[in-house]
Amino acid sequence: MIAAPSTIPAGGAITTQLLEISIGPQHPSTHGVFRMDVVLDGEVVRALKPVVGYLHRNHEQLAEKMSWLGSMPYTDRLDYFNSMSNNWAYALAVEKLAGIKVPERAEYIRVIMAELSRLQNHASAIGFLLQDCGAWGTPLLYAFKEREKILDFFETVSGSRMMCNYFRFGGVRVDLNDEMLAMARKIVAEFPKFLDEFEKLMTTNEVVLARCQRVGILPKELAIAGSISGPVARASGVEYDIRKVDKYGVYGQLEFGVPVGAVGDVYDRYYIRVLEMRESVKILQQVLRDIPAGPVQAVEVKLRGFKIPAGDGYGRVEGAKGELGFYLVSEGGPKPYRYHIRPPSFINLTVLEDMCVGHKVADAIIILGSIDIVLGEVDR
Amino acid sequence: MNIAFWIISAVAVLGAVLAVTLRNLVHCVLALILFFIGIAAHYFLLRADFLGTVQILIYVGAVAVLILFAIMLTHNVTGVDGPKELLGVKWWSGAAIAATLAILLKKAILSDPLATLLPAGDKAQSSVAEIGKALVAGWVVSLEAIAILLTAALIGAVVIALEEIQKS
Amino acid sequence: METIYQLLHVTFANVPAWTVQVAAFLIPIAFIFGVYPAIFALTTLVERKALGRIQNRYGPNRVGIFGVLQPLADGLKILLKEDIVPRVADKFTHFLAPVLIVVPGLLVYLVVPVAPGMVAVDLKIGVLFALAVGTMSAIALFMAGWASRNKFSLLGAVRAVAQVVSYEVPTVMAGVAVIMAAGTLSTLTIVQRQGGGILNISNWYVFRPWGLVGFVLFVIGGLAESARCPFDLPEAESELIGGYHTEYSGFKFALFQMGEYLAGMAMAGVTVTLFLGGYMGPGSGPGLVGSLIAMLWFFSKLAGMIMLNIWIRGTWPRLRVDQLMGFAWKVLLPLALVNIVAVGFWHFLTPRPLAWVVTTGWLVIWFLVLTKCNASAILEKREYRYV
Amino acid sequence: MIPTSEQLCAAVPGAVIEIVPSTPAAAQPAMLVDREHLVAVARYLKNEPSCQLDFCSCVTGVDYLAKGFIEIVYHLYSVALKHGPVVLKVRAPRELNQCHVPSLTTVWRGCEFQEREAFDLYGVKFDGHPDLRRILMWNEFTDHPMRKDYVPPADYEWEPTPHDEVLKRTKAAGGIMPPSAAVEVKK
Amino acid sequence: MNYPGKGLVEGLAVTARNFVGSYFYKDRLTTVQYPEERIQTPENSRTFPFLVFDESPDKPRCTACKICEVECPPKCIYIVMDRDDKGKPLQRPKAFDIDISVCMQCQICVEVCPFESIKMDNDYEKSKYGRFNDLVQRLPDLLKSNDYYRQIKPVKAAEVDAKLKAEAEAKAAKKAAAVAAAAAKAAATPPAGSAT
Repeated sequence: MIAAPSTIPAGGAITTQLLEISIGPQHPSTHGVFRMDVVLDGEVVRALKPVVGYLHRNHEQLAEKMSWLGSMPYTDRLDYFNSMSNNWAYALAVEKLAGIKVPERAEYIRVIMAELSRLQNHASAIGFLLQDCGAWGTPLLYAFKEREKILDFFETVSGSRMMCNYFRFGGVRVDLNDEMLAMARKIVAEFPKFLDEFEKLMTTNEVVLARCQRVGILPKELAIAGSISGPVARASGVEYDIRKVDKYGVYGQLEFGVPVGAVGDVYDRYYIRVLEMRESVKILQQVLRDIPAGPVQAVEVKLRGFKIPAGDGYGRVEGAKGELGFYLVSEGGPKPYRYHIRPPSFINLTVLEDMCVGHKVADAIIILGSIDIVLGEVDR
Repeated sequence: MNIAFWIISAVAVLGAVLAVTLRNLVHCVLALILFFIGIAAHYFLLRADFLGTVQILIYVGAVAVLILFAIMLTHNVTGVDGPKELLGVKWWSGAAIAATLAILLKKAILSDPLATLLPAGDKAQSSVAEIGKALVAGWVVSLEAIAILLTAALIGAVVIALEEIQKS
Repeated sequence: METIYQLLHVTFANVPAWTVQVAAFLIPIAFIFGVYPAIFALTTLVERKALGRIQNRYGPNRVGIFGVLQPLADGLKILLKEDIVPRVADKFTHFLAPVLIVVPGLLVYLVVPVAPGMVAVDLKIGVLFALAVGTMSAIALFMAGWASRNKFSLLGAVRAVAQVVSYEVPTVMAGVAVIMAAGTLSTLTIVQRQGGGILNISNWYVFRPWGLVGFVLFVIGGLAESARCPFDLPEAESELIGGYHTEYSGFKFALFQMGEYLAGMAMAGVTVTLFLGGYMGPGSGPGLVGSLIAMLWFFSKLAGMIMLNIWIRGTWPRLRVDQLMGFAWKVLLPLALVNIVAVGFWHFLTPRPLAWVVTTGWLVIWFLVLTKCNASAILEKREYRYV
Repeated sequence: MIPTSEQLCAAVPGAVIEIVPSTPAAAQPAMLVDREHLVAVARYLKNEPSCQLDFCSCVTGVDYLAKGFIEIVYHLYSVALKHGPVVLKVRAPRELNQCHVPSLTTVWRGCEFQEREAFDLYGVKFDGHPDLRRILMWNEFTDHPMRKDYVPPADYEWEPTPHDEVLKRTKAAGGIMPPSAAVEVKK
Repeated sequence: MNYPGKGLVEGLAVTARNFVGSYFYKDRLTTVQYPEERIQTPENSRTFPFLVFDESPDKPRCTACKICEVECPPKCIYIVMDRDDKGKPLQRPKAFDIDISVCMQCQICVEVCPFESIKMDNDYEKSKYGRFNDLVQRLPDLLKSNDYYRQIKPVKAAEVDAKLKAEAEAKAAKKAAAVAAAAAKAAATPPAGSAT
């Protein structure tokens, strides 16, 4: 625990007693069961220690007791805002380990699913961020209206809105027929209209500017040293997007930009997500335009008794929160020997204290909101 | 005198007594506020509504809040571990001073009959206009002096606050 | 109260004098206790439905036809809720705080005129009384926060007191402008001075340059006074969970809500009286029909102000504590002082167009000066490059 | 470009580096470094202008019960030069008192939480770690759950459809059996 | 032109447009009044598994082979094979429990089942009052007819029926071929037998 609240002289004649509060597991804006032990001097944050582990269900040990396919549905429960990217990360790691070739159409479908889940994740992320700033639910519910359409599409395709369990090693489970493709094209066509309305509501709003600009600045060197990935790092100027670096799936053949910020404060992290959504819409338009015909599942992958030659390997994907990786060790048996997840939300929390010290309590809350963590992924 | 006067003064006296005897500082301040409201009610009773409102505005609105903030900065406010006995050791000296003061006041209070204190119904028009005229006409010098004093106090507060911010 | 006294005196001549006086005293109070809490109940429903519609969803529509009985259902539910008092709480103060929250809200209505001659107490210093009573809520908020012995409520209480006190000053200054123009402090005469002109509307103070600035200051002061949207720091859900009323449940919590809404409506009422010409509107006059139409006008303006509050609540996020204080002392107060000077120009420059030009010019210059030196909140142009 | 092990041995005197192959398809060979020279190798990899591995993406603990050691695996990437994973491995014996590895938080700040998680779940102490506390389990928890020889406590409440060892343990403890299981106790 | 409160006023304009729009445009109001109106669940949607039977409930397709029990990740299926009085195993489950408080609707049991006997349902109103025994669905609750399956998932049911019919014909053809081969062999062996 943090040191007892001694009367540390706050640089003035009057020594004020420090107030130690825990913005605890049950708190309206910690995005789940997450706790921050904050030492306050009046309203200013002096020290902040994140405490995690309330949602820890030891998913990695469960995976050691299950077959390779058995833990695929569990990956939906990691970052339950985009289960498609989680599935893809796990499938990619296994395919890299076992050397499985994925048919062309399945790769295109994977990009559609991952980018749609990125859209609804970023929409909800900025909705929650502005909810923490105090906009009483309006931006969040506009974002959720768009998210509903995307979740309905996921339900039509994979069967469940959030727990899709849609990817298989070597492809996807269900093929997209024309009616589903038409539904996806309609969603992508309507998304920019929502973005424009959202930007007019929030981006130039003086109160949002006053609250978000110059707050929680993350310098570029600290972002790289702290292994920060995803929009949080790109907002600080780190030019690193795994879709461009690894060129996995068909991202190599698609043209899209990766927005990079300069200052790295809460406003940049908010606006980078808006720009990333616009880029995702561009990707979706390209992919939906030229999706080839063909099989959606590699033939040689057996459903039961699927074995991987002994050895270890690390596969990673640009999830909506950052770099989501799977480190798998196999002994040649049907069960993984070691199954480790590289959770972006968990690692992005390393620098939470550096960003919050010196700011007010209200700022600490929106800085946490701007990192956009999901506790399923932090605690695993 | 009418009933209202007795009720209000009883409430005011109760507030004053409680303000002195209670252990918990916060309760004392609340009793003090009760006392201030009692005084304001007296003013309204005497149809001096401007004074009553100013009393509420200044004392209840500002001074009481100031005292509350001061209390917030002190320790052990709930008076659990304070001195137990109510009357200090040298209580009799306090009582003597109070007695002499009472005698002097008695002479002033009883010199003119209570009735004159209550202006007749119709004569009581708004006292604000008179006060305004008197302030600007007769007492304009003192008004300006007080104004300068208050601005000086305001600027002093700002300077102290700025020092505090520079240092931390 | 005097008009009701004469009215009753005439009709019930044979009744002993003191009963008539008591009746004349009780009727306005019954009106205030009856109408304004009813408007509060209605406002909760209208607020939830309006916010719902803003957020593309229905508001409550299950209880009663369009959810009309929802306030009744809420009231009943709150009555049945268990009233939990934390063990370490300061029992007496914890109990007293919700009571004291509602008192200032209701006291302000004493001086708000609803129809010609119909005002509960025709104080000569109505406006000052309304604003003085507004400060009393600060003490109740502090008592609630301190008594709950909970760190979040303490933070909320400190913020609430600081906010109420520091927004009191610009509001009073903005009120001074109207008092100078109207020449009296009595709300009834202020409203009468705003009558006349084309359709009883053109003389409203809001159509004067200094009146518009005063109106905006009063609206912002009203929002801050009752801790509503851009200034709802004291009970900011995201930081302080519930602020000063975290540890309250059951009907005490409902009293806090009522106190807050009543304070909000009280400030709206005072704004309507001072700037939007109280009950003045086409058709309002002394007769029975005239005063009915006047009452209609007053309550519709009040409803308009409440809708504005709700609209703002559905759109803007909240400010931070230091920005809130900075905004009050660095922008609102200078603007209010400048406004007083503007009224001076208005009063002494007899030819109307000249007065218009000078006051508007004066105000615009100062407005630009103030926004220039508080430029921190303006959009910092940022460019984002694509890799 | 990714440094070869000979270059590393040359750069860091005395470092014992062994190449551990991975699956033929993944082709991510790992460099097993001895504990004493780990920090020096890491610092070299980070500061060397040709490789500039400034992004420590993933730190993992793996418990090889049969071989008797716990392995910590570091995946390093370069944000500046954008080249692929360099895998560092370091091994420590399984016994709790000797199970310690030098911490790389001083080289990469990002390892802080991940090393705390490896300590919490595997019991590997990281020397030089600024704030080595449990991160996922609660502080009073004494055991290290991800070790292969960890036996979970048998404090199950109601388990409506018990299976395999849970079924055996419920029967042994005389616990409540699901009605269908009671119909025919499996041999 | 850019006056100081521009962003704030634009925000108000957006909310006003939404407020007014919600009265006129249907897409601005997305609420579905649940008990009265219901969203039509898409065909692929899956909630909890159920067992399919063709003609009568006491002859389900399931042969209690326990593949789904082994493959189920959260281990929520519990099967006891039926035995006749002499102890010979019948190809039928005596008890088949699915604990829907543990089941995570991942549909792996449907994929691995070789006999197309377990399918995913569309019905999501399965809440019960009790937490322990009420949420364990026994064999009688799980059994549903094939035409119910054909009704909730027309396309999938058609595929499954076609596949089963094809398998049945193939088996029949193979049996016929085997009988013919046996007959032919029998015919061939007697002449050899008689010849010696």
